Amino acid sequence: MSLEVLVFIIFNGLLYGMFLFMLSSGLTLIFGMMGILNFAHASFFMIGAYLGYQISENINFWIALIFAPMLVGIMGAMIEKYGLRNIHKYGHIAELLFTFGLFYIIEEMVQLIWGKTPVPYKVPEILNFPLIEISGMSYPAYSMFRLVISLLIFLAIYRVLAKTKTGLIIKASLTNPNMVAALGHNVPRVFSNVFGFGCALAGLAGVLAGNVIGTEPSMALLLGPIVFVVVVTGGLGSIKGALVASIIIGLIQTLTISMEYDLNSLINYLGFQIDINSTINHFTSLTLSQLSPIVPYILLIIVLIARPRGLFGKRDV
Amino acid sequence: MKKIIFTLISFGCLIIFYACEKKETKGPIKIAAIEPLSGPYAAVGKDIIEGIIYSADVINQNGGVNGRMIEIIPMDNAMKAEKTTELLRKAIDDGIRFVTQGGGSSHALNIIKQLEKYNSRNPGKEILYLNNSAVTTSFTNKDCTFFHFRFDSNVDMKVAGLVSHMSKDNSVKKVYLFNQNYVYGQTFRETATRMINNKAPDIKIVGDELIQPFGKIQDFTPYVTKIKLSGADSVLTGNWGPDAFRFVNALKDAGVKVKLFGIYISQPAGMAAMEKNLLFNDVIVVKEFNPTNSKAPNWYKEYEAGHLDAVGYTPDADRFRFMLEMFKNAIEQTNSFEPLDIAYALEGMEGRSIDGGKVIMRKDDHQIHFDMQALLLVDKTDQSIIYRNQDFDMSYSNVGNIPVKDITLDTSCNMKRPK
Amino acid sequence: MGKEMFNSIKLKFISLFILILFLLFLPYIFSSSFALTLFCKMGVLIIFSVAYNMLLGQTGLLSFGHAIYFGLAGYASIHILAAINNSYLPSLPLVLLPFVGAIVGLILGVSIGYLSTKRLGTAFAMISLGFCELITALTLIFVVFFNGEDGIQADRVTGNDLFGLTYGPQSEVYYLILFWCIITVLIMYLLTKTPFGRMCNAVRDNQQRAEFIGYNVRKIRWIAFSLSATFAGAAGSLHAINYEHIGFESVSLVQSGMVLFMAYIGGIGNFLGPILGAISLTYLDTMLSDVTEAWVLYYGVIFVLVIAFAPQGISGIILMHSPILRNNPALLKKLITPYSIFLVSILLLTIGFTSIVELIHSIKSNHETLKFFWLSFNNKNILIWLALGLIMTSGVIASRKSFGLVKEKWNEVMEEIKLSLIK
Amino acid sequence: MNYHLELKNVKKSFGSTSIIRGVNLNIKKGEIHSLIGPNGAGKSTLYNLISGVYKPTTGTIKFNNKNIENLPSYEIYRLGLSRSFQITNIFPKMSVFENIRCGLLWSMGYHYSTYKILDKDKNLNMKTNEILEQISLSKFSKESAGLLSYADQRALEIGITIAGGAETILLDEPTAGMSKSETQRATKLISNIAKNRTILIVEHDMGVVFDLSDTISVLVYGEIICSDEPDKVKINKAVREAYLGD
Repeated sequence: MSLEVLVFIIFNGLLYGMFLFMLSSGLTLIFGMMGILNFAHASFFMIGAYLGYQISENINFWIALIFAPMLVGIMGAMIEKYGLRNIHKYGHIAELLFTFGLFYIIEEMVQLIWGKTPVPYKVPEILNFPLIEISGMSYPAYSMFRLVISLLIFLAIYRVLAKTKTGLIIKASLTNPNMVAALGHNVPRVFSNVFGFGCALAGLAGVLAGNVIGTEPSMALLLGPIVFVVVVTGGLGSIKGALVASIIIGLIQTLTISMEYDLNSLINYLGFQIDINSTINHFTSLTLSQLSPIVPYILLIIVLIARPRGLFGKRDV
Repeated sequence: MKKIIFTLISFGCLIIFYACEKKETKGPIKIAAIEPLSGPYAAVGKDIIEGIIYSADVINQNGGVNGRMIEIIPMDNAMKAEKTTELLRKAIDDGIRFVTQGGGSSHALNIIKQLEKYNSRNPGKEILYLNNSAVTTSFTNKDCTFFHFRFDSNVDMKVAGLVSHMSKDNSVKKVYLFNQNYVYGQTFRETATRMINNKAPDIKIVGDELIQPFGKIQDFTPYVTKIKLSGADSVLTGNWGPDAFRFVNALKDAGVKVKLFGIYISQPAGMAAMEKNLLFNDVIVVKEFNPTNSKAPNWYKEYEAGHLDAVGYTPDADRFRFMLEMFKNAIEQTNSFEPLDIAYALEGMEGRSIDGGKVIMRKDDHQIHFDMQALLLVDKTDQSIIYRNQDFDMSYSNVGNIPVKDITLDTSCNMKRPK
Repeated sequence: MGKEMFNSIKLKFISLFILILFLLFLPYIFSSSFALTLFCKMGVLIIFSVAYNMLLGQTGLLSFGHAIYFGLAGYASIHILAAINNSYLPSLPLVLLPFVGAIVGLILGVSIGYLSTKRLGTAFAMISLGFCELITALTLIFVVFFNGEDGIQADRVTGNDLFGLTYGPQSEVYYLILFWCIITVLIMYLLTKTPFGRMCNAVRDNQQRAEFIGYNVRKIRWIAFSLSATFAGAAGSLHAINYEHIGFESVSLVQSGMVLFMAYIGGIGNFLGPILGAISLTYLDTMLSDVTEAWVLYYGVIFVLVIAFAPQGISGIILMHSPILRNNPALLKKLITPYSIFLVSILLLTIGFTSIVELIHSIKSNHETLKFFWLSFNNKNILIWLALGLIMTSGVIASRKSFGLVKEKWNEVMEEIKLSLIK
Repeated sequence: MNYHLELKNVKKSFGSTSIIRGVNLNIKKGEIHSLIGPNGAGKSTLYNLISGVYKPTTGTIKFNNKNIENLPSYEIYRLGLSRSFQITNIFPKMSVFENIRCGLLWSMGYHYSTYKILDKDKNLNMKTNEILEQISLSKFSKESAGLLSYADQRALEIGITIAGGAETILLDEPTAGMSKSETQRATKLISNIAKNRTILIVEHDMGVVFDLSDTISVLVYGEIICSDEPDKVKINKAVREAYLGD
């Protein structure tokens, strides 16, 4: 593998990893603190993208960048307050099914308002130019901007968790959720805020990514499971874990994509030959690159079986 | 106790069932259109249904077919194969004799196989299947049946058209195959490899990629990197939907210049997500007609204007129009509404095309044939592409006419004809 | 006491007998092939959801990947059918095919269960999610076995089957599915009565305690998982026979979510719950999508409302009334008024909400008028929007108020029953 | 001499904190042995070590001359050592009858059977009713266990614990949080079940302890400071120091 390829893998992997991080950092907090497997998390991401589109269409992108996540956050907090909180007493399965139902509702609502086809959500002109060029491949300023923002998000959350009272409560509830309630904190309000904040993070990711991956009603469905992989692999409630896990997944996936090795080449290397017309060739001729989509899920299963608390988690999933 | 309640509830459900049972009605000629109208593929299904309904409306406004109107009955299969089966059975129950479908090959195959059994078991009550867009080659080869007619060119023909055009283009030396890893993408890739090797031996295949399909991949940059590193000057792709528009956008973002050859890259449903990024690279697609043909005959211009008015976009496919026109002609020729007679009439029937040529339904395998157009996306010239009331300020420019002989392929179809 | 018990058992048998008799004559009452297809689908999903509830309701394990066993067994069955069609295999009576599916389910259940039952709770759920996504991705990649998005077709008419059945007509398939449905549901019901079934409940309730009465809880979970996968496999086989086709969506997360919904909406706390859930959701799924394009939205709203207001599920709501019936059925009269008020206000809300949604929909589809029930509206008319808005708001207020009323009356009735019990 | 249950130099630490610092404890067959000590002394941890919830860091635990320190809980139970918990540990969603019956299953040889229908076994159901009688919960047998009063739940837990016929029982604060009359009832129940059984009991209520016990051991900061007859423990100097601080 040439150095050039390696540079690309690292660069592309980082970019993709940071996208995953942005997407899942909110859920890390929600899942970690409240134990809610929020299936609608990617739906909030989608709402963020649509609101980002709508606001930047009517006003401009920068306003959207600030207000769209806030709107999503308020929406999330409202849903927590008037929906999830009442369901909490029925257990986690009920909560999860509620978010499942929410997922359907949001998807249809979005289709009702913005239609079934992608909306023309554009990268802001001011950032729409190639910034870096590595042997013929250029990276636009906008993706660097996203990279910086996601790093800032990481630092901000990290600081909030480490320095503020809210952070202290959140961290305490990660290890001992019942105790915090017993200490007389207004846990429901903290929960609402955390849920809203987590949703706002998803919304922010939506505003930033919607104009790159395309803003359309099925985007939530496709992103749902991968978010869980990041959250679980990183460890419940660990923002550092989410970052590391995202980057690992990004790197591994980019690496496998660039590998054109298949079992046939290994068998050839061992001195055997597979008949290209035989059934078995269908299996042995699969390249690593074609298998790259299953990598995250294998990672998920291995982590959960071998180390259920994830990379940096403090308690088991 | 539990059992009694259970029984009561089942009775309740059944009463509702009974209320919902429908009676067969005479009147309009009903065509069931089974397409996804909800879920992630709703946009595809909606476009097809709207196009067909508009074409039917045009026929109805001109007096219908032998005095009867055509009524399109949309049915939502939510892109679930089992639902297609259910809906087909429902359509049969409702006495509908004609079915059209196009979104999703698995559904088409389901319909073909179901009807094959049904039609052989119920002579005199046959159902005719008008396939509007399902392109799997086998439907008019080993899986061909008498009651299936395809009004879209199949994958092999499309690839043949693309390769035929590429072989005339001197700038194409090294091509990269980029397809989705499922049956359609794999067929596309195999056919392309074979045809390039046979018909355009000068073109070298420098890469061959199968990606996870249906929008699961968010970031195409790694793939773009691979293409860049392979030194390809053009990419041949069958991708559609998000897999197409994210790819186009990623190429633009990375500033990688290649010629893009494809079928569904410029689907209007995805155009909003690309807009002018489509013009960064030369994008060439093959179609049955040029949707922005300024020299189109007047009757078509009227049709187009009406389409724009009725559903808010310019037609992207001409096949819905000629499908229903040929259907109408078949009824008028035979003076019968029986699917069997109509099917015989459709064999070998000719229809009109807007670019001057003809469309012909080949008798051997019930596959439509026509002159294909190689179209390059350019800035707006005369007519522009409009979709859902959004004007993209882009047009197609005809860069090559692919004569029907170039895309006429042998068929392995060995059809059993009734009677 | 003894006589009472005998009576209740007799009653159970009689009602079961009537039910089976009724099910046997069902194809004569509804002979259309669509209705039969629907009944067949219900039968298959009843097996599937009861099997699923063995895991969720009885053992307390939440799985997102149960469609794997359902779908892969379906693939295996369809491959066998296709092989018979092409005479690679000697003809096998179709009625035995679900056995094959069950065995496939068992093998998969034992192997995947071995890994995933090491964990429980959320970790278990996440592992099952991982497996589900993994298998779904593989169905598209391993074309030679799964044939990707197209799925696999086969012909269930394989020649001579037992009793001269051909399985060409849908009604014969109906009887096949009915047969299997009764058998498997009965077996699963009896399973709950065995030591294993009891220990499943014990593990669900308190796994530490279960361990301290001598049971290896992981082994219990593993057996439950394997058996549940076995029955899911049988259901998958029947699904394949019913549609003569199997596609990748039958192993997907969507299918797994569907069965979870069925079990939960029906009520996981009761053996009959999943059956009710399968019947009602299948019906809803099929009928709603016929009536409106926005059916997914209504579907979602119904789910959310059921989860928020009736988390014990349909069967749970019905069973809530059993103490009243047992002790003082006359008290039910007291509930009729609040119930009917509640229903009317819900109806009001439904009409308001659905008509607004449909109006928005009609605007989006470039139509000006909307036919709703028997009325037709013009969506440009602001008055109509106003009126519908009013209807919906009043529906919201009325249902909130009447829900309170229902609750109040309910508590009153329960108090009375408690008082009578103490006496 | 061979003891019934024998702990030798058992140590347990979590990370760097050691909770149990070398416990030696011998329990004779058939005695009621109480384990007392201030809060945080490590009594519950010791129970968890004996019953297989935790594995000791070092040391051996012998039960009837068989090493059990590395066995899982269910294996230990099958050897005849059963326990109750400090926090009520029953099957709340099942009926009282089912609770007891589950406790009986293993000893009746049912194991993981998936084909035997329980309702048909008259012997099993009779035994269940006997135990219900013993813990005086017969009248609630059809109620859901989660709905019982606290004292009844504790009684039920003891019922489950003894149902399997284990000859050695570990009881963890069986009377904690009970009123006077309830405590009396529990004490009676315990002395009732103590016939033919060996019992190790952790208890805070000294009245109960001195009433019941044959031997008392005192655990302070992870060490047994005294293990003797009740009267001698009362006057033991180390115990007085630990409890009264003098």
